[in-house]
Amino acid sequence: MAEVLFFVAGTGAIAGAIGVVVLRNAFYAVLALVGHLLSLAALFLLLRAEFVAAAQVVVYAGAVMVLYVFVVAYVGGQDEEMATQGSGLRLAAPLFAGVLLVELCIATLGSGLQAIDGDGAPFDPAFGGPGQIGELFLTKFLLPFEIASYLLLIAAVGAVILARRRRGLDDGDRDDDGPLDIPRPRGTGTMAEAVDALGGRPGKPKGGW
Amino acid sequence: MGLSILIWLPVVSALIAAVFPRELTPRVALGGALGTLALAIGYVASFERGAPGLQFLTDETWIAELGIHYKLGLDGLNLFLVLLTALLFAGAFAWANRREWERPKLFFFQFALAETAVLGAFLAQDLALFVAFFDLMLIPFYFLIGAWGGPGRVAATTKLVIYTLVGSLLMLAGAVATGVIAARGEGSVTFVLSELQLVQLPEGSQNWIFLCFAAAFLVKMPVFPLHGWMPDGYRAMPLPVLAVFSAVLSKVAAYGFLRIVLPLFPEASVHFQDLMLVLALLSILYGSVMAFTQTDARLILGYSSVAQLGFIVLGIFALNAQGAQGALLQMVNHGLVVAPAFFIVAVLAERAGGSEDIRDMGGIALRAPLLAAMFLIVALANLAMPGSANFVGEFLILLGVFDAKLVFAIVAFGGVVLASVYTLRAFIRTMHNRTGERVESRELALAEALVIVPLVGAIVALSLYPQLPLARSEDSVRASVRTAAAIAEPPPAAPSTPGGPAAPGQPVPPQGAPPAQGGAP
Amino acid sequence: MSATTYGWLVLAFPLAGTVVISLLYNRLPGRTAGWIGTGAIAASFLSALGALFMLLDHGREERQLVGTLYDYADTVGVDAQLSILIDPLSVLMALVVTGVSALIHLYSVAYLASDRGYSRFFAYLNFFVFSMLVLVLAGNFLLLIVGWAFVGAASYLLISFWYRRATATSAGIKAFVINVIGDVGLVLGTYFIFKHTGTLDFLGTFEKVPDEFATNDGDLVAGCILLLVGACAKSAQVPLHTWLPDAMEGPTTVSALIHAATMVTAGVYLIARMHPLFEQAPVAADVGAVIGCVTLILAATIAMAVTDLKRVIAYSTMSQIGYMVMGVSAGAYAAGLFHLMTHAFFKALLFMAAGSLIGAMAGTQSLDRMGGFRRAMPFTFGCFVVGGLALAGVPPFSGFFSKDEILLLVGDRGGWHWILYAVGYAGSLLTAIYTFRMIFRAFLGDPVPEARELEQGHVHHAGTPTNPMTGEEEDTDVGFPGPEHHIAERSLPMKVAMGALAVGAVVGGVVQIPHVTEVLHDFLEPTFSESELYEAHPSGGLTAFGLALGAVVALAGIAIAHRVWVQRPGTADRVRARLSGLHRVLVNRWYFDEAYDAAIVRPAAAVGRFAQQTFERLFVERTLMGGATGIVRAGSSAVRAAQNGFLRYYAALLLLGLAALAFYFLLAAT
Amino acid sequence: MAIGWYLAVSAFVFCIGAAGVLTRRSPLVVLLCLELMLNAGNLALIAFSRMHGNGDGQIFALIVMVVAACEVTVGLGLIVAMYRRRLPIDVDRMRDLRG
Repeated sequence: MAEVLFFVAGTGAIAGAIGVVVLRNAFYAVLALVGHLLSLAALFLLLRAEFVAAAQVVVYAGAVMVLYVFVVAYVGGQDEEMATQGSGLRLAAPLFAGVLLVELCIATLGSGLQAIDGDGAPFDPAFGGPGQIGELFLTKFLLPFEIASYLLLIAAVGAVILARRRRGLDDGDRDDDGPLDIPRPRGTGTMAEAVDALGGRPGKPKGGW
Repeated sequence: MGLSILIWLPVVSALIAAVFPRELTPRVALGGALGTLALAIGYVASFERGAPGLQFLTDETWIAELGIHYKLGLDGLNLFLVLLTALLFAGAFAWANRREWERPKLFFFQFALAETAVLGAFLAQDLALFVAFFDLMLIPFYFLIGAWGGPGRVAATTKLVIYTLVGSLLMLAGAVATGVIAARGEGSVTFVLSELQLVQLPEGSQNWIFLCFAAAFLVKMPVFPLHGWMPDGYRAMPLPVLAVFSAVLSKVAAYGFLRIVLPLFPEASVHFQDLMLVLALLSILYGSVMAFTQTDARLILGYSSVAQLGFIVLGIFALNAQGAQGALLQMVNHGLVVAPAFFIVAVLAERAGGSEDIRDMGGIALRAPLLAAMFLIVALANLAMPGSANFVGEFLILLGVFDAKLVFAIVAFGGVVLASVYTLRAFIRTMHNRTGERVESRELALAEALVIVPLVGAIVALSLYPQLPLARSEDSVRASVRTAAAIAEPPPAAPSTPGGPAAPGQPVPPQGAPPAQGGAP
Repeated sequence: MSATTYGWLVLAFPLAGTVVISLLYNRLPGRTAGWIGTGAIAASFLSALGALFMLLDHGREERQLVGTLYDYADTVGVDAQLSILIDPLSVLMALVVTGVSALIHLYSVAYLASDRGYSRFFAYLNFFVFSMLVLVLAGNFLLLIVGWAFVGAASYLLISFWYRRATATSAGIKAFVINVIGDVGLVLGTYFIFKHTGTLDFLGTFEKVPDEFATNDGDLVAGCILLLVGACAKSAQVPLHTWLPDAMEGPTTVSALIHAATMVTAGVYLIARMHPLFEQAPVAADVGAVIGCVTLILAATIAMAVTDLKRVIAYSTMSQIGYMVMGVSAGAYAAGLFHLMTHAFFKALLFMAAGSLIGAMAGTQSLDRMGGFRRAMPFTFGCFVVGGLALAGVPPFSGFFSKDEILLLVGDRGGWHWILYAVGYAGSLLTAIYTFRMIFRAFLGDPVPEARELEQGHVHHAGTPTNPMTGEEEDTDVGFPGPEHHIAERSLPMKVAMGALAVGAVVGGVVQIPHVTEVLHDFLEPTFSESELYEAHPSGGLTAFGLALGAVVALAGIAIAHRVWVQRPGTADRVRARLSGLHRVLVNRWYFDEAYDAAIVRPAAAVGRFAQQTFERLFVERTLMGGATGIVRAGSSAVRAAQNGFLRYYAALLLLGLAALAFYFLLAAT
Repeated sequence: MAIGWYLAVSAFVFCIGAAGVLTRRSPLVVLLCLELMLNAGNLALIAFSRMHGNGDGQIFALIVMVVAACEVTVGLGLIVAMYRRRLPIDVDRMRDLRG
């Protein structure tokens, strides 16, 4: 049973992945990724990682992919041409990927790890459940957990700032003078400059003592 | 813990200052610098004279796998350099308060970061930590020059960064090599200086590592012929920045020789002694001659510093206690002299229609007797007039060189004579003779006097009682040069000669051990 | 109070005077600054007297007292303390310095009354006296060097006191630099001696010298010759003498105090103080004697030719110090110091009289423009004649006894010292001639307009003040001699000061008449107790012959001068025409300045220009800097090419790296 | 099923994702391909976690998911911002390093 499930889910995952890469329409690519993620969740279940599988489905395939869909819808899911520039790269890219794949396969097959051929450690019913995960997060991995939550918060704020419509941008009003605002010559990559096409005032201090 | 407060106080107070409205930022930042100064004075006051080894030790493991410690400590070598740093930064902050800066919060943050880095480099007792602070110094100065500098700042910054970065990278390589090679026998890597000193590196490795460190330090000072960045850099720097750059940063490099190079690579130091002495002599003579021909007041001081640092290198590589002791005293003296000298240059330029060219000055002493007196004291101290602490420093340096290599000492005296020529020339051309065309002679304003007069007071005080730093640094200096001195000049049968009680090749006890006393009564 | 306490007081008063005048410089009304300065020096003189009496209370063997304040630089084997040595030599020097200084201060109170830098002048002058006292009271080499350099700095400040004059500032820098050369000699000499003795303390050094050094030990001779370099620079001895004539740019009272009476005699003091070293190194002492001898004759010849009043006196100073240096180097310590003392009296007197004369000439110093002041300025004339007689060595004036005693003792050494003896008398003849040339040309003959004006009761004043050296118009703000001029006849303080010195110049000789009153010799004996040469006593016959010869030579010189400049006024021109080559050499001062210019100054400037224009630009800028930036630029352009902004290219490189890494691990695993 | 099989799937997915990053030009799809690669990593982590019977691997996977989520939000925010400013949505045409 497990074998059948594995092959179904594994094939689904690989197919989904291939779909993401080859489908020209971004919208379909997102959908292929959703399929891939669901298959992956099944694989997680087979590996007895129930909580991660649930998170995968709910957070990933659900929330994150919805975000993707929205953006695709906003930006417009036009078809893109495959790479035109760097045709050498077009050949090289699959080659590199193939080489890596071969290497990884050799590594897996030729591995000296005996356990890799087994089904894994003896089964513990609590393994992979929310209880175990929660305990680990609040004891052994408390610090990474906190840091990850801050990271999320920062990313959320950052995304809002990036995507917001900037007020007064055209007046050349840059809110600098923050303690860590690095002074830099014009044209070193502030968003304002990118948009303003370098038409702003010269932002240099006078020379002096 | 205590020394960490000293190090990080400037940058923390600058961050606090950034919270205040921009009108208040400079004042609050100045308060932080003054607080640091008070703290440093407190450490000097409570420093226990004659106690062996490091005091006020802070020792935390930083990166255990690499044996890197966050180890700070005060001893005779860095005690007065720390005080000097705190004093001059406080002076420079006060000077910076005199004018408006664009983006003041950022400016003072960078400035304070520079102070933190310099203090960290002086206090670090771990090779990796020293390298980290040494390189951290470059970052704020890069921004300070690049963003707030005068005309030609871009070229100046580029030159400065290229020169110092090359040196720093070499030093990094040298530091890593030191740790790795030293660990080969021991098994575990360590970068703590006192432990590294116990290990005798093979001479071949010592030699190339020595060159790496020397490159970094000589560029930073700068010493001829590695001074190429100096003229542009000095012209472009904002004045308060220049004052501390010239007065303090060069000392970090010179201090590095005493703290790291001599104890860790004694054989290489002896091996390259002649090379370093020749470089020092060339610096003295070349710097003096150049200072004599310049008309830009900043460059006169710049080249004069090249010459003075030549003396310091000369003293260090006399490889005996007298030379090193003199060099250490001279570091403090030169810092104390050059900072007010730059402030005075600023004052003069304000009175000469903004020009820093001594040809546009002249007769400024007319209605400014206080200014003239201050400049005179600074000038006389700069030319190491006997009676100034600078003279005591030079006396010891040249005495050390005289004992080690007679010929070098005699040639170096040429630099003493030349110093009087170029210093007096600068003094006369600015203060005396006929009044320049655009000169408007004005007395020192209160704000100017509040910065310059205390610094000059410090010069006078040190001149009256040079024993103050000398007594506190003697033991540490002896410990620093002991191994190298023993190799350079194997002691005669009676092991009571000053400076060299240890037999050649014998490992040196760590800094914590009481240094063997010489025969000084 | 003990003698050392008085010693510290001697130092404290001038220092306090300097500080007080400096701090209150713009709040002191009228002549207050001058009186404060004078008072401080007078108090210092009284303290020196106190030290003298306390010293005389001690037994002969205990007249060397050391007072220590604190450790100055006591580290790594160097034992420098802030200590003074009170012994007969230093007390004698302190008395001469403070005594003459007090009188010159008094004179200056009036003489500089109209100068705008009045307070500044007295602050400098007090500082100078302080420095000089540090020099003579110093108890170790380091403090000696400190005093040595301080007097150099004070001298610099006072020479360029009128700092708007370019001539004054360049003379100042010249004096300072030559003095620094002297300092360097002193420091190096100290090193040579310290290397063996291991102490900087005077008494400790002298104690160890006989044990540490063999006679004419190489290091000792080198050290002593380097000390002589210091002495030569400070005392304007050949070949480091060129700064002294230029130093006459300073106010006349400065010339009197520093460049005649006190500072320039420091070299003599140094040699006397270091006599245990020089006696252990007779070669160096001989060098000193020869230098002194060469200087005395060379300076005397130049003094014959120059026409600037102050410069004539300056060369005469050089010449007289030559006698002293010759004397103390040859072992005539008491005689040398005796001459130092009498010279201080009469030379200060001559300068003061010259100052009064220059005041009457409204700043002009050229002898060519002077004449006939005898009736207009009787007091000045009298003082000048007294000083001149003492300088020429006419009995019974003070210079007669002191100079002849030096020559006696030098001659008594025998051997090649007879050459010095003979040259000394030749110099003595020249001295008498040039001294009276000055007197006759300035005071006798037909009165010049300025003298006539003065006879009618009015001091001459020039319309626009000019620099007498260049004729350049003065910048009349500060830094030039004040608009009013002062002469001794009209000013009580000047009169008092000159009168006191004139008395000293007349009767100063009685303290040391050979075989009669040897007060000075006895007093100084404790300092020189170990010296073998000190007890030398020429026989009575030689003494009598020497004194008689000295008197005859001096009178002959005066007679010649009288014949040339009074009886037959054209003679000088005829001689000059006949010996035009020699005259040119003398007027150009044996071309010393030109030689230094060609040998040192110009090459140094050329090296500087080369360094700046060629070396710095080509080597440092192009090669080093250009090379470094070139390498960095090449490297950065390579790196920049990789940074093409083509995102997928970056990703491919990443992947390639990953593959390579995996490959490495695969290989490593097998 | 042996753990090795899971690892093989993981390797496949990773390499497919990598190839996608290299070939696709739309930043959106590049982000999707990055997700693929991250998920391949997650699969390997969980497989090893099962192999050792240790929950740490799962924690790692969860944290990777958090990071991936952050990356997505910021990445998508950037894409939206670019779109707003009418910049080309094409990684090949966004090569100007000077902004």
